[in-house]
Amino acid sequence: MVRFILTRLASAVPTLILVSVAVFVMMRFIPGDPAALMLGDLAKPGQVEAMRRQMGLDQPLVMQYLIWIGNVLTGDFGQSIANGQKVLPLILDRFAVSSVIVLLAVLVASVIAVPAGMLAAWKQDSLSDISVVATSTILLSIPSFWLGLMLMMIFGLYLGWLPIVGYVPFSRDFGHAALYVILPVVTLVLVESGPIARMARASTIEVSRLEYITHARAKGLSEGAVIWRHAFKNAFAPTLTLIGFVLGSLLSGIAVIETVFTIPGLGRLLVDAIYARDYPIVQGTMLFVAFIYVVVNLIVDLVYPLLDPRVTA
Amino acid sequence: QEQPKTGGTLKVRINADIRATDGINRDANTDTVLHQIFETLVAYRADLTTGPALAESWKISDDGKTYTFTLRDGAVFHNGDAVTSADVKWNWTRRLDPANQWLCIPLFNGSQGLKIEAIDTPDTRTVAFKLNAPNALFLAQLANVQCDSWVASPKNAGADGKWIADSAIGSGPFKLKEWVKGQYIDLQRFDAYKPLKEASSALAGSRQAYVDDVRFMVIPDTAAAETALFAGEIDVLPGLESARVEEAKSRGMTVLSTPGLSWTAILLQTKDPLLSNARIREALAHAVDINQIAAARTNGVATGDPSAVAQASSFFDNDFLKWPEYDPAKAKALLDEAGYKGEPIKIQTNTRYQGMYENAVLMQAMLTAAGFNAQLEVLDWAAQLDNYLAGKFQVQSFGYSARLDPSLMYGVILGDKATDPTAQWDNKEAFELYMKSMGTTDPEQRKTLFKQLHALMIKDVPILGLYYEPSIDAVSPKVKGYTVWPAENTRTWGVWKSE
Amino acid sequence: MIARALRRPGMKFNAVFGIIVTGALIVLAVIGPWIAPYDPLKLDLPARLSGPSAMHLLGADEFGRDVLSRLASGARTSAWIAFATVIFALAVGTVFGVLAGFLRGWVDRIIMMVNDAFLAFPGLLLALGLMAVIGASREGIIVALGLAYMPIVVRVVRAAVMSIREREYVEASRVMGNSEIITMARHVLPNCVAPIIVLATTMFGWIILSESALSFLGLGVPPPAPSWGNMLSTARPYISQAPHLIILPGLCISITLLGINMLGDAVRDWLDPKM
Amino acid sequence: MLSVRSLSISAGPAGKRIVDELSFDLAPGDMLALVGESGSGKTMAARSILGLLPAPLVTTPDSEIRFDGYDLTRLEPKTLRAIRGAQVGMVFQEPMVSLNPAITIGEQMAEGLRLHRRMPRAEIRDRSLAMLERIQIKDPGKCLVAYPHEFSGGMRQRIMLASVMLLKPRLLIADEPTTALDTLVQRDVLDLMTELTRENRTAVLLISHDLGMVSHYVDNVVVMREGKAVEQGNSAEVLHSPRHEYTRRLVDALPKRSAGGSRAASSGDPLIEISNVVIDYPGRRRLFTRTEPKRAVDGVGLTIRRGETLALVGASGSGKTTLGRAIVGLVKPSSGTITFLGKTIANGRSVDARAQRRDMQIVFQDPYSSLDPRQRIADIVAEPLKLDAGMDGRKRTIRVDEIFDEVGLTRELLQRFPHELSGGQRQRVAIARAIARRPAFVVADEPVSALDMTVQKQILLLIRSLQERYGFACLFVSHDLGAVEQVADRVAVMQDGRIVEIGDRDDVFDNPQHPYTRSLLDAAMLIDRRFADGAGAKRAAVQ
Ligand SMILES: Nc1ncnc2c1ncn2[C@@H]1O[C@H](COP(=O)(O)OP(=O)(O)OP(=O)(O)O)[C@@H](O)[C@H]1O
Ligand SMILES: Nc1ncnc2c1ncn2[C@@H]1O[C@H](COP(=O)(O)OP(=O)(O)OP(=O)(O)O)[C@@H](O)[C@H]1O
Ligand SMILES: [Mg+2]
Ligand SMILES: [Mg+2]
Repeated sequence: MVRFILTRLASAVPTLILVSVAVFVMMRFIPGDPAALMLGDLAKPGQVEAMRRQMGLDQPLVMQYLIWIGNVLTGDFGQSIANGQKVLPLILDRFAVSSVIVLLAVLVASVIAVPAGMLAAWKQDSLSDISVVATSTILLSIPSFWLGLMLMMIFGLYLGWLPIVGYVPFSRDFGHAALYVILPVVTLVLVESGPIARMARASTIEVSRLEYITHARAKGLSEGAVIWRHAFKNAFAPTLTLIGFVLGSLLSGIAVIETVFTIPGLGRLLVDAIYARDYPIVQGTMLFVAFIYVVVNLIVDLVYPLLDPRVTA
Repeated sequence: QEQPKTGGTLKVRINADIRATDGINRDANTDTVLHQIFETLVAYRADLTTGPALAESWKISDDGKTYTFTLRDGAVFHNGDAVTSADVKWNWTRRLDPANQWLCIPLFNGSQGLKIEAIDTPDTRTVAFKLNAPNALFLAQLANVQCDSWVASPKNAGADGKWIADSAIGSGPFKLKEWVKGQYIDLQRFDAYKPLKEASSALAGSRQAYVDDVRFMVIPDTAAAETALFAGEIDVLPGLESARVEEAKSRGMTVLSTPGLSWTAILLQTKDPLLSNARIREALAHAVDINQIAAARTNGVATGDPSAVAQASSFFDNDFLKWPEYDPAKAKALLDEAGYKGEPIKIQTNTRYQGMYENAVLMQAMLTAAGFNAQLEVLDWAAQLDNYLAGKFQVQSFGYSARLDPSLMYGVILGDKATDPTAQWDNKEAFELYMKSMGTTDPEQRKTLFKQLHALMIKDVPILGLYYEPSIDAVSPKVKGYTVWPAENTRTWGVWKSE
Repeated sequence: MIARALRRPGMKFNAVFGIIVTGALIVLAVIGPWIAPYDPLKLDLPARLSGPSAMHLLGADEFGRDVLSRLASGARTSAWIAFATVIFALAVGTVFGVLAGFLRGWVDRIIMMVNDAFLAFPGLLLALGLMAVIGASREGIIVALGLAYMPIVVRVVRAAVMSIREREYVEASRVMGNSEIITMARHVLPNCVAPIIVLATTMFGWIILSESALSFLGLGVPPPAPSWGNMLSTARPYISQAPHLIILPGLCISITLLGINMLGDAVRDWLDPKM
Repeated sequence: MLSVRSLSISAGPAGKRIVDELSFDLAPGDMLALVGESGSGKTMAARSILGLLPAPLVTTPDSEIRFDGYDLTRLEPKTLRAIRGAQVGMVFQEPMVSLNPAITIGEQMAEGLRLHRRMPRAEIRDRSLAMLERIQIKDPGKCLVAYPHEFSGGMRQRIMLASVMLLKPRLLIADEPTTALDTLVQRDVLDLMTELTRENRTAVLLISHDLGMVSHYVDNVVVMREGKAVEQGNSAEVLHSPRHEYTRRLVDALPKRSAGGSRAASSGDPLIEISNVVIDYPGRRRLFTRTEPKRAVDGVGLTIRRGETLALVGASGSGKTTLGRAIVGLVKPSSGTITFLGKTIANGRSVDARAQRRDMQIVFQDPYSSLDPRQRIADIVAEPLKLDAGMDGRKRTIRVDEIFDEVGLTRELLQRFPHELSGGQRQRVAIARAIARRPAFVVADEPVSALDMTVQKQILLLIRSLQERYGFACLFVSHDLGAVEQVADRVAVMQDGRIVEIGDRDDVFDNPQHPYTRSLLDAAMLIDRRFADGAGAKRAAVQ
């Protein structure tokens, strides 16, 4: 097991290196310069160069890369150009915020959507099936940021029930924190329920066509037992892969929702850092996101055999 | 008006987190927050003259080369230490050390004329600055908000002489309580603060604080910040878009505005093959109705101002509004004369700054109407800034941050394009007039110089000044005693909250 | 086969609705500029932020530009970007997917490694980077989104090729004496078409969504040219003053996506032999 | 005990009748078979007994299925569930998909006992272990915690049977319980089934299309065709002297030894010579390791002569297909040589190899998957001709028409796609493609095992007649000894990658030397020899 995890992580190393090189090169080729951004219209000739020198940006690219990646290997992701904060703690900090929201959203979405999808499949073509399919297709078609704006407009602005912007860490004040994450989480839950419900439905239909389901019925099991004991695990396995995919892509793609609700998460950090050309943060975040992607996939692969013993980890 | 009362928390929006507390790694948000915690010797009044802050009074020697300041009676740092002249000297020694990369070193080391030759500390409350030559702008530069030349306790630095990260022991009316990176900065009223007698005006005079706490909340998104203000989650929204004034008022917010100092301008690359033709530039000037743009952009709050002298400035009079009048027909005629054949003119802009973007859109519409083939090129702000620094543009929609003296604004746009691509106006004669305005202390004489500069500018049309961004803040109706001033920095002293 | 697929009640509705909406989008994209009442870039400052009226049927935006005309012109932008991106991602992705799946070995390993790196690489940065290098433009978005979606195509095509290359008709082609290239072109590729078509329909929807999200973050279609995403994004400050500026483009996106998703479902079921 | 009266099943209330007025009775301890070709409604009839029809299918109101006096078609779902599993057990057609892949064997076996017998855990475990022992699973303890995929098809089918028999049901419905298995395993499972049911006097309803099997094990038989029972009665009588024309056709379709003995046994020069061929499948690549390589063919030497048919038989997994594919160059031998007309067969993708391959063709097992679903039939058959530079489009068309006549297909099929043909037609197309360029050698890899019995017969006859006309040599790979007996000149028997016996057809069948060959023949239940040949002598002995 440990060996498997280690080999999997090792096999991700080339991918991570490729990502790191790509990010590094791309950031340097994008016009715009952190030193200039810092000085703005106050810059005079020479000052930008001096600033670049101070930031170590005057060295050859290859050197810069090697220094950076060397430091990363020793766990030092460097410091933000803009405000000198240490990159790794900053990323972890922001990641904590994003992951709370994403995990919560994906969890709630799965708890709602998987049973709904399975139920729809079991009662295929019934009214409840049609309504589940219609709802999930509609949800699938609504842009998350628009839905977020609409919810914000209704619950924050007109009804005034919920706070609109900002974030309070759960560790500080649980009740308060919960209020702040309701809208973003609800938005994500709604948006992500669509694909998950559809997937759960499709794979349940697939499974329910198989012989062992009939066999379970032939044993005299009740419908409930057939669904729960025989259909669930098998139908859930492919859905799990999708949930893993949603999780992985959300963690890197949450920037939009974080922008709508001004949540200081990882996505926002990345976007702001890109705009500020804060190289160490962009590079660190990208590497981190790629790593998370690898880890999420790994976790899915580790959980999968529990649901489907034919697949060995 | 009701009586000030103490207590409560004032929540102020900033659009990005501050960078540091050392005054060297800075930006506009950093300046705003740190000026609540620290004090400069002298500071700007609302009329842009300099008044007392940490120094309660000062004397200028007859030769105009020595400035002697007396520190405020009873000024103490947040750690309880008294503020001494030695502390002042320590701060200046630190700043003037080139290794520290202070933004404003060139203003004080002689590279732009002014040089501090020595700082003497005759007694604990007296500090004297010796200059190389008399200078009209010395006090203004000491007060310069962006320079952050405030006096901090030497205890902010560790044994190695380096600033301790996030340390902020100042002498201002608020002390730093907590900085949650990326989210907010909490300040707490400093109860041992002894305000000056002089009435509060902008950053100068009394800094009597009333609220218990101030929280600067980081809300990057403008729309979200407005929503937060309307929902009562913040109390002060500095820098309200003028287009949003009506909306804010209709929601019961108090909106305060005053003419500002940030000059919104359209940059013209005079070295561009097409735009090097003065006739074409003149045509451009005739094609653009700066008053209409100003009115549209600021909802009628500001009027057009083509000169480097702001309406808010004490040097301003109507002569500075002279400019080629809006006349599309004349623009067309000039274009024909110049042999313009529809060569494209690209206007660079960005969506990071709504104003620059909207000005570009309006410009494009007006230029098109006057027969130009104008196109928009929307860039990332960082990319546009790169182009600005390298002079790589034909036309760029731009905005200068607040300069509190006209000389400073002329200083930004004047220069030799060969050595300084950020210079917009390459004119020897103008440059000499500008140098003269720096060395002259008599206001009337300086005003005459500025008028001569503007007359030259009308002839050259090196840049298309539009208007000065008005300084507009929206505050919740509970907030009392809040004022705005031409430079946009928010002040949280003198403000209290009613129920 | 179509008739059979259409016989299921849900299916028929899907197909009809999907075809109508997608058809409307295409028609709008083609003739939009002619039927729009105004030039989408024409300013009308007095009408700023006004709601629906006789002059501006769906109101006007912050420059007084006609919202209806902008929506119509945005349809063209969105449709064109989605279309071009799908083609681009499919073209590039199919080539690599087929190569990886058919040749296997080290070619496969290298392609998949690069592909994984692409997958792990947030599309956001890619978009910004390319926009900056190519210049903020439709082409930039097409390339950026194309590259962001390409790895998915590579995966799907590779999986399809790998299952097809094990089929006996591919072996039959080899035994016949056909060269690998002919085998690939004549027997493998045509049989990947079904999964590719399904993917293409789905991707079309994703890309409209991604384009609007990018525009929303300010990384998309550069203004003043309207796209639904950047209309939404520039209207955000006016959310309470002129909610129609937010609601309308969002509705356009949602309805279009709904249509495309339903069409995608219909296509999938139509191509699914199990139906 | 079970009495079915005028059972009709239709697709929807007014839909097509899948089963039409079927009636039969079954007494305790008896065994009844439903036979008939694919699609005749056997499975649906069986499923309807337990009320397990798939969605649109329903039994018509006048149908009656009486079990112990209850009418199963009218029972409450709850009562019906009490009968399912406890009184009536069912074993399904496909062992590979009938066990839940996500649940351990022990769990699946215990499920029924727990539900219907409410036994304590320990007892359930004891009984399961005892049962696993009965069905000869090694290490039953380990088996209980294992998952289905860890077992072979035969073992899975035995486990299925065990888990059903564990509840000692009074009626067992077995729907083609052995079709997916090879003959040796098939017999194991059936023997086990008869043994288990006999002990409890369980009645058995067996569904099959394998007449050999039926005649061997079953007392009574119902012959079905298009949902109707066309003939029913004692199995020996029905099969030996079929009255209905359809039953006769079914019996006729059974493979029989071709008259005249093997041809060309002595004549003909060697066409293909195989010596010492070893084929390993590489293990699967992991990051740092590889799984063990698998040896599929282990030192085979063989000669195929011009114009003869050599049959390759053996149990599943013995390496038959691998060897056949190696000859046509689809698999590369790890060592040893294969020569074609004295020239070593070039491997790989060179032009040389391709040219050589044109003289050798292969007909695959599954007629559907060997035809490109996106090509029209005419193109499929013409494709090999395109490689012949001397053929223009017109000549190709002529040739395609010619082959079409030869394989007995009508020309109107030319413009169709493979899915628009029946299985038999598809296999004819595959054969047409293989012989289009008149190869000297054809590998036929189980060309009929996916087909219906009547169609099987036609295809076997076709291969035989084409071979006579064109004189190509054929390697006929099969595990169906009946088919082999019908077409082969010589027979080679493979076991675990080795050839254990090779000889003339009649020698091998009548006088097997190797014990493995003998057990294969024993298992094959060659019903055809008993009555298709009219060799009545042996008939009585078996029964
Ligand atoms: N779900 C269904 N809906 C409609 N028709 C069906 C369905 N399932 C089976 N049929 C039809 O019912 C008929 C009988 O099928 P059945 O499975 O009973 O045949 P069978 O005799 O068992 O064949 P085989 O030997 O191939 O298993 C076939 O024509 C089939 O097409
Ligand atoms: N591609 C492959 N990779 C690894 N092992 C394989 C592969 N194909 C076949 N084998 C193994 O090689 C052995 C021989 O397989 P082969 O297909 O030749 O058997 P066969 O005699 O044709 O069996 P059947 O009657 O089931 O078709 C089997 O044990 C099988 O598991
Ligand atoms: Mg059947
Ligand atoms: Mg085989």
